[in-house]
Amino acid sequence: MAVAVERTLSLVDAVGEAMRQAMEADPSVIVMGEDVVGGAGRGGEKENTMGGSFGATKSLYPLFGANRVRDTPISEAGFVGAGVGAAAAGLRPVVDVMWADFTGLAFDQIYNQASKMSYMFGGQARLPLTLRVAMGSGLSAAAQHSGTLYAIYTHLPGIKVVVPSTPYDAKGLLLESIFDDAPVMFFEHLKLYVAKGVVPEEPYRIPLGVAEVRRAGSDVTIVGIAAMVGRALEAAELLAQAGTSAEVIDPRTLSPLDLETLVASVAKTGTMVVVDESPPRCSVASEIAAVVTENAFDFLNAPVRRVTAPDAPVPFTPSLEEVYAPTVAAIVDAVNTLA
Amino acid sequence: MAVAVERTLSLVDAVGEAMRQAMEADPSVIVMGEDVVGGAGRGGEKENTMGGSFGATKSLYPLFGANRVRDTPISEAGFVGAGVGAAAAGLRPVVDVMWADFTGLAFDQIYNQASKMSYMFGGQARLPLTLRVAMGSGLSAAAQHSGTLYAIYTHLPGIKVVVPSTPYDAKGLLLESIFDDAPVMFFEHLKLYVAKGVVPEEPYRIPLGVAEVRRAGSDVTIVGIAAMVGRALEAAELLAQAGTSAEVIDPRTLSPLDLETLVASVAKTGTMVVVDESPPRCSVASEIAAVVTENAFDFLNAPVRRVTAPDAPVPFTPSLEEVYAPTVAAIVDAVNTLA
Amino acid sequence: MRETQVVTEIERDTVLGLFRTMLTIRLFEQRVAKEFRTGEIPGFVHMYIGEEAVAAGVCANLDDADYITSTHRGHGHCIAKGCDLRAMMAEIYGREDGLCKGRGGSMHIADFSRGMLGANAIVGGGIALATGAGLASQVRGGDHVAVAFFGDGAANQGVLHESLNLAAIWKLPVLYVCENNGFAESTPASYATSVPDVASRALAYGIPGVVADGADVRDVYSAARAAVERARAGEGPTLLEVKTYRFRGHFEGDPDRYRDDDERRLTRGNDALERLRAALLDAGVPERELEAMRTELEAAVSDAVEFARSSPFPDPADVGRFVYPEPLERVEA
Amino acid sequence: MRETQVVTEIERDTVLGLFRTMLTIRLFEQRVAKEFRTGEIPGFVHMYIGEEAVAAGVCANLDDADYITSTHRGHGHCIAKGCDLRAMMAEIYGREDGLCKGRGGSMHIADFSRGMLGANAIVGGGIALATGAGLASQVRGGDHVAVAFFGDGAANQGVLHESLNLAAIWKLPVLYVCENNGFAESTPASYATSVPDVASRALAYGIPGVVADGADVRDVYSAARAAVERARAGEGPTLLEVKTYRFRGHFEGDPDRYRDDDERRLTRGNDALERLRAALLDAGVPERELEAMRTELEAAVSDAVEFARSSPFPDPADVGRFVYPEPLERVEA
Ligand SMILES: Cc1ncc(C[n+]2csc(CCOP(=O)(O)OP(=O)(O)O)c2C)c(N)n1
Ligand SMILES: Cc1ncc(C[n+]2csc(CCOP(=O)(O)OP(=O)(O)O)c2C)c(N)n1
Ligand SMILES: [Mg+2]
Ligand SMILES: [Mg+2]
Repeated sequence: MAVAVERTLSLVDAVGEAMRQAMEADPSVIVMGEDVVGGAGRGGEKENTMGGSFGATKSLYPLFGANRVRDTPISEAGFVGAGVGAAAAGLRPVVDVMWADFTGLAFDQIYNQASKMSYMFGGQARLPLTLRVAMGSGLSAAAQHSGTLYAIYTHLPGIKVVVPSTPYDAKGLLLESIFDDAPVMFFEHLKLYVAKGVVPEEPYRIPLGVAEVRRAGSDVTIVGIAAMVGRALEAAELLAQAGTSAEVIDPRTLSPLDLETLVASVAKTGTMVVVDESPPRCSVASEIAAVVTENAFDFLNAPVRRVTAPDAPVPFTPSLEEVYAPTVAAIVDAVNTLA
Repeated sequence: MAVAVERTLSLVDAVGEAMRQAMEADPSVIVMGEDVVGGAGRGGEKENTMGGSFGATKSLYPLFGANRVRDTPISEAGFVGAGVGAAAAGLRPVVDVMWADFTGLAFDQIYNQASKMSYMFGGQARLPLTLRVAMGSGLSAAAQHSGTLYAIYTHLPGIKVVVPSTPYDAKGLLLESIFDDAPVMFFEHLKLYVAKGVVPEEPYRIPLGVAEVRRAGSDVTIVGIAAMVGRALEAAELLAQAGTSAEVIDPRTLSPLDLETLVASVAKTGTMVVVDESPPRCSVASEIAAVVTENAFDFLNAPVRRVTAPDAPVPFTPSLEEVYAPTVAAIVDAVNTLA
Repeated sequence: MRETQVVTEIERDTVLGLFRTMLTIRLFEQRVAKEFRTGEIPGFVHMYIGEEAVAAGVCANLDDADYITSTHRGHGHCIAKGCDLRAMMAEIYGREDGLCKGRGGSMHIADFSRGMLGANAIVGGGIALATGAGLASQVRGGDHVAVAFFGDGAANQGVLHESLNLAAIWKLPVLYVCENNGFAESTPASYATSVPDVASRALAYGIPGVVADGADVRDVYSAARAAVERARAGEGPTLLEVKTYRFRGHFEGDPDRYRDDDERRLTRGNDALERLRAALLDAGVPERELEAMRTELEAAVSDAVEFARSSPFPDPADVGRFVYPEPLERVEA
Repeated sequence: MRETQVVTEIERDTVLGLFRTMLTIRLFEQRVAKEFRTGEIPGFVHMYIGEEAVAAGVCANLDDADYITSTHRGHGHCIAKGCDLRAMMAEIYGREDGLCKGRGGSMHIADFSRGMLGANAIVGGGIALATGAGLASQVRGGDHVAVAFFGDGAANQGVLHESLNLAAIWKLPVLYVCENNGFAESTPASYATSVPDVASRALAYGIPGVVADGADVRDVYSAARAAVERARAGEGPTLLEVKTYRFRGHFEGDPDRYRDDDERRLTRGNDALERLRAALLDAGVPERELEAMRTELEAAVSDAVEFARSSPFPDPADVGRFVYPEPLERVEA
């Protein structure tokens, strides 16, 4: 009996493979950002020595060269804006902005230009731009290298927001994002970069707006975002031991949001906890709580509980950072208060 | 019998008076922004010919001169960042960024610097910075001159968010904002600039985080933000004629948010509609819906209804713009679906 | 490096073309200003009257596959890049037959089919976009160029610095055209800008910086031609500053009190359109030819207004449409 | 405009002071690098080793009422501006007795009592802040100055353009110090920056642009002194570029493969600290004096590490504290 050996990849490599396959498939796909090559212009062994802050792009430069893989100066507004312009002119740029927090420097280009262009120009603009950013707490990288910001991009009409939690999803969602004609913010959680998961070698796409039920359950629905999916699953395991059956849902994309799957789950379980490592106000947790309540009020036995970071920037010191993002214990507690 | 004649002022003049009185009271208060004077450096009759896009600052330059009232180049990141630095160094700058949409260019300065400074530096930074912006639809100013963005700033820990709906509040809240040691985003709705209201001449302050019940009622709570307070009141009037008693609440500040007043109202009415002219996702409407539901679930007879703008940028043409912000009819409808 | 051209037989067509473009802009703008006063045009309009030589002189060197990005004062750029007057006017009126189906209005006219990537109401907003369009051209290996038009006020936005540096190190085929009309709203360039010539900032990027006279369209044309040729040849970007003149207020309705009547009179003395007309007559172009052109263009503008006024307003039910690009089938249908 | 100074009797104290500052930074940094490898220091650290002359030479011209803003590579600036080594080290260790109570860490050390407005993990993040601090000084009418330190990579951020223009038109008392160590992470300045000297960008703002030799602290000191005097006199900003040398990787742990061993050797040949030591010995300063200083400073650094390690971690219950400034009573209590 032949045993199919399934290939595993880390999320960072899955993302790298998606970029490579997109570039192979379509010459209009380019990649740019700070240090996406490394040692730019140095030649020989000194060139291609970075591949981005986490190595995601390291396979690209040798294959596609300096015309399609470009290191940029530290000019986030300028090169993100150039990405918007290049997309408007027909390329499919994948722009690495390193950390989500740095999108602050390019926010005008994303908000005033990219997000509004299709609408403002009456539908004539197609803007196949993908912005990749790392996000999240957990590395003691402190307040300016840890923010999530996906709530802000979810607030903006015209932008799609993707938050993969597994290597498999990261590859399929990034390929889909690159070939989507709308601007996409693609968030890669720092703490998920290294762990491996099964990732098929051939290109495949996962549609945006389709949630994944990570664990089926009947007593409570736990929604986790990005790294919080893992914590939700851990909490579900503990809850199971205590006799509570939790369903864990990973929305995978926040914009569009798969409301149907969320409502269907709550129709079954009657309670919901949303786990989001962002500050609470106007968060995705609040959005999910509001929209699910609006659409499933009669099924709910208790208010949707939000388990979020505190209303604070991300602290540097481990003693505070450890309690910043929702802990497994906090999720379990929240579920227990619903009962 | 002596009749006290109450003075009335427009919101734009109330805001101007607050700045003037703050500058009189404290030499560390300065005002800067594009065209806050007008005709800078031209001298004589040609100088002080703007006073900002809406004339709010026109009384200041003659009184306080070029050292404390400064026209800036068109460099939003640079002059907002300079405002942050000046605040860190002990001034109380009031920076006019013209339109909320333009804060996109200064978003890094607001988010990565101003909002995080107090926390990141362990509480040693005091940052008495006030950013004034005009916002809102209604002038056919199109997608880049109409956004609200207050949801985004409400998401950010470390920033306070003020959304006055009357000239009286605008003056008292702006004085409070200027003398608050945290950075404050002060949103002035374009459609509220002109209408007059009673405004006492002497300086007074309204604390941040205290909502105002604009109309008492018993059947439903309607929360309105900025220009939507007026529409909520109109809707309440129509509802009253049809026999429904609506309570209308103006939160006045979104960060901090006066949750107590909201919960107390819903405890009485059992239902709530939140009216917000922003796009729906991760909006203040969602936040209020989520947090009120969490804290008043047992009082609620129906889910909190959000009446918001569509998930779209602001359109130019009047035929679309008229239906963009929630209409009085939409508010009435929402209330009726709750019954 | 370049000389002001004289009107010779050989370039008669080019110069007449420039005149035609400038006159079209002038007549279009005058009509917009007039109709704006009736209240039928929503929002704000910013007139390009007096600055026609910039758009005309630059865009005469471009074709449909070249890109431009524009500003809040963008009607002139649209016309010079070949946008349809009817569809432009309908846009300004907020109608369904507008270039942006009425969603954008005066400050957001775009026509991607002509390489016109949009007027922009964010001051400096088009600068990075044009840089990206130039990048797209370079990546594809074509010889198409991109032009960013922006004002003296916009020249103080950081994105100009970032874009000039990026274009310089990548030798992007981009022309940065600063329309220096001396004012940003009420703020004089002499107050807000630390150097007299924006073009001198090219020194900071090791690229050519050129000043052209916006009162002389042939000067603008020649300067732009040199820069466009340079860009097409792969030699990189140029910063071209055109000293130009805003005849009207910042927007229609601006009381314009930061200038006095004398200044306005002086400004209007630098009318590139009048000067070119005089030069054409001097060079023997028959006056009736120019008058016939005016008559024809006036009719075209009137026709555009008629068209706009008879176009329907967008259906309120469509307020949520076009937020994301529609599936291609539907767009092409 | 200035001359490299020789070590004369009269400035012996100044030069010894510079040496002391540089040596403190060197020893502090070497110790941080060493302790970082033990895993006890959280997060990332970026070493200033090799660049000491910049912070030392510039800050020797400042006092506590002058302001500086710093970068991710900020330990040297802190030390040169007079921050307490214990409280700095405790911050780097994430402890409650740190300058920022452990909330900030290496990339966010600040000490407002010393005019040190913060290290900054946003590249270019301190540039506008220093501009604002200079504005505060100007508004108040004092003669205090503000200094923005930033790297060659940061020099391509638009905010530099905006800030230089603003400081130029308002004649703000600000010194913009570009620490050009040739690299931004792995990206060479020769690739990313369109001109060889960042200082030449001063031309675009009509302000002085000066290049100093970071291997010679006296050159840095003199150049900074001239610029600081100019600023105090109300004559406006200066852009000072110091060519300097990063001896270690971008951050501790960086494999630094974009440079080879020869390059690193060459880089280390430009050691301002070694050169100054040699010059001091040449000038007759007794070696034992320098050795005594080293012993003393090593002890101070060790003491700082001890202090840091014995300081408690912040209480998890306080995770939500300090988001907004606390009422003044509580802060003062
Ligand atoms: C980012 C931004 N800041 C401010 C404004 C408001 N505004 C509109 S036009 C203008 C002046 C622009 O001056 P300039 O670039 O010289 O162009 P001109 O109007 O003279 O053609 C200003 C400040 C804006 N639209 N966008
Ligand atoms: C806005 C922003 N973009 C990118 C980064 C990532 N980053 C950190 S340091 C650095 C290089 C900075 O180079 P330079 O300014 O020359 O300073 P140096 O490290 O050489 O001292 C980069 C790209 C960042 N922290 N902030
Ligand atoms: Mg201008
Ligand atoms: Mg560097």
